[in-house]
Amino acid sequence: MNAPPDIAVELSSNPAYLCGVRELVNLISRRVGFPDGQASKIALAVDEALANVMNHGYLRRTDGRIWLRIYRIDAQGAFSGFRIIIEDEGRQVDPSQIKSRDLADIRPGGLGVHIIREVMDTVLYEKRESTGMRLTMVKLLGSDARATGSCCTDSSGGGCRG
Amino acid sequence: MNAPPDIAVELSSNPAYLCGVRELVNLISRRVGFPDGQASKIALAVDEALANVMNHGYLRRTDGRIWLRIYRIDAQGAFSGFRIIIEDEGRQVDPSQIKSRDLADIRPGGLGVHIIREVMDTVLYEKRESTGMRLTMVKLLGSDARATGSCCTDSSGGGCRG
Amino acid sequence: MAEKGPIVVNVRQIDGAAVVAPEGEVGYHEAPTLRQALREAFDRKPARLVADLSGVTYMATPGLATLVEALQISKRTQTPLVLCALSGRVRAVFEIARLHTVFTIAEDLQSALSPKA
Amino acid sequence: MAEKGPIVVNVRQIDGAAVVAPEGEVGYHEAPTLRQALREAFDRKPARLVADLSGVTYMATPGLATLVEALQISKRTQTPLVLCALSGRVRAVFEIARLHTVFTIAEDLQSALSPKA
Ligand SMILES: Nc1ncnc2c1ncn2[C@@H]1O[C@H](COP(=O)(O)OP(=O)(O)O)[C@@H](O)[C@H]1O
Ligand SMILES: Nc1ncnc2c1ncn2[C@@H]1O[C@H](COP(=O)(O)OP(=O)(O)O)[C@@H](O)[C@H]1O
Repeated sequence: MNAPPDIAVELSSNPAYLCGVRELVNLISRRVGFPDGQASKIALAVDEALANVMNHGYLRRTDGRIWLRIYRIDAQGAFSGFRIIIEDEGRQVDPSQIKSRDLADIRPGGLGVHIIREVMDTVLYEKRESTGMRLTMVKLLGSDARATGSCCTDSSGGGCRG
Repeated sequence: MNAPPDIAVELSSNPAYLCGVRELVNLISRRVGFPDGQASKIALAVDEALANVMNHGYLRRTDGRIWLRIYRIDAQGAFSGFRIIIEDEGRQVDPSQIKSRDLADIRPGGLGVHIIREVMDTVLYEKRESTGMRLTMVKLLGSDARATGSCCTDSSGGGCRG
Repeated sequence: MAEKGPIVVNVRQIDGAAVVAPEGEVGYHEAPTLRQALREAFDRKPARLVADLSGVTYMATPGLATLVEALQISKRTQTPLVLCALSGRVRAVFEIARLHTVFTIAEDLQSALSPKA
Repeated sequence: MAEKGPIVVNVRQIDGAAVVAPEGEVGYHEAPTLRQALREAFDRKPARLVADLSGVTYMATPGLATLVEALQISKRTQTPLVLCALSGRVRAVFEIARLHTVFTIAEDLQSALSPKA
């Protein structure tokens, strides 16, 4: 985890950059070996996560900073997936508050987190020690199930299951 | 110049990432206000500059680090262009060695730097204090002339005109 | 109040149906414009409302949420809502969100306008 | 020795002309494969060599450089070289590099094969 990321993007919390970052994530995911369909899903999930930081973390201020880091996961020398980390310096919320909504309940809102969990194998929201939030997502090659793993612990040790 | 960049990308010197970064630069350039044609040219120039770092700076090693930073230039409150900085920790070369070739002389090689100069308004190669090179490029909105401004000074004060 | 993004939403009337056709990327900034166009279209009490998504290049969740809201208005006002002409990319977003079964989705505008849809 | 990238180069013979058609992105990794295909095509002494670029999605300078080299072989061997079917994006790269005037460029394969080109 202390190795440098394969690729990292630092952006201001300006929605104008979402589309470019989405395409970067999409193309890079393809290049390293994700099938096209999975690559678009990964890009969509990252897009939603970044939009959430802009909207909920920075309350739509455009001068906040966001860090996106992508690490290759290699197993037995072969590419096996991505670990994607998004950090901000915005408002801290209790990770248990970040929940996807029940789909039976048809109403707007809560779709972003739902999509992130559908796409990723692991989704972990944490408060950063200092300020802001950290979202760690793992997407394994070939997996197409929704996130099941552990979820939502914060650095202070509290935890929950989404 | 000490303000954080609007968007920054850190990547390893792996050509697999070129295509994603190119598209990021292309889309972001459009979103901030460059016409489509100029946006593709900016993306092409950045692509060539990154490929040069991989090929000449890191001699095609894929584990080097490259930093790309993009700053908006605003004049009288309106967006007027980009300052784009690329830094590496690779081989240092005398900036005067980085030259575009004479087009009358039809042969392969030297096209990348030529394209960078065609596209950008200012192109400056420098040795970084510590290790590696720094390339600073300015592209102004609406300009479509080739780079004319000062070029190729290194930090030790030497200079040249390409 | 959400600022409105630079999105074009074409609204037409075809045989008593209101056809609302947004163009481009429908994200956080653009969704309010689509939302307003949909609300105004419902207000005119059409026989059905067709959201023609053929011009949508990208749909993020605020766009989805806007369509979910339109579905609620549709149920409340008993005005059938039909989505049509989703690109592969847009359809994928509906599928990931598991919303493709909740909406009536037609292949193209023609079938969206036919009484069977 | 440059490693070869994953690029497909289709080579056909049409009426004595060799048609070399690379597909995809022609960058640093892919250029050597194109270079070899062009050299082999020249070796078979065709009446003309057509580089059909219709399948090229992106051309970076190593691709350009390879074509410049082909132009030199073309001059040396007196084998006409015609490029054809450049997409807007690929054409732009030639124009930025000011190479569009150096090559014979035809609209499509048909006109590239016609004796006038
Ligand atoms: N990065 C974040 N920082 C703070 N709160 C967040 C963040 N991401 C999500 N949330 C919270 O989780 C909720 C659900 O998010 P989401 O599913 O994207 O729906 P929406 O953004 O439409 O409300 C948000 O309303 C917000 O309260
Ligand atoms: N980032 C860099 N670090 C070191 N040398 C460089 C760099 N960029 C360019 N050069 C030098 O400038 C020359 C011209 O570069 P370029 O125009 O891209 O052509 P090519 O890469 O085909 O040689 C290179 O051959 C190299 O010697």
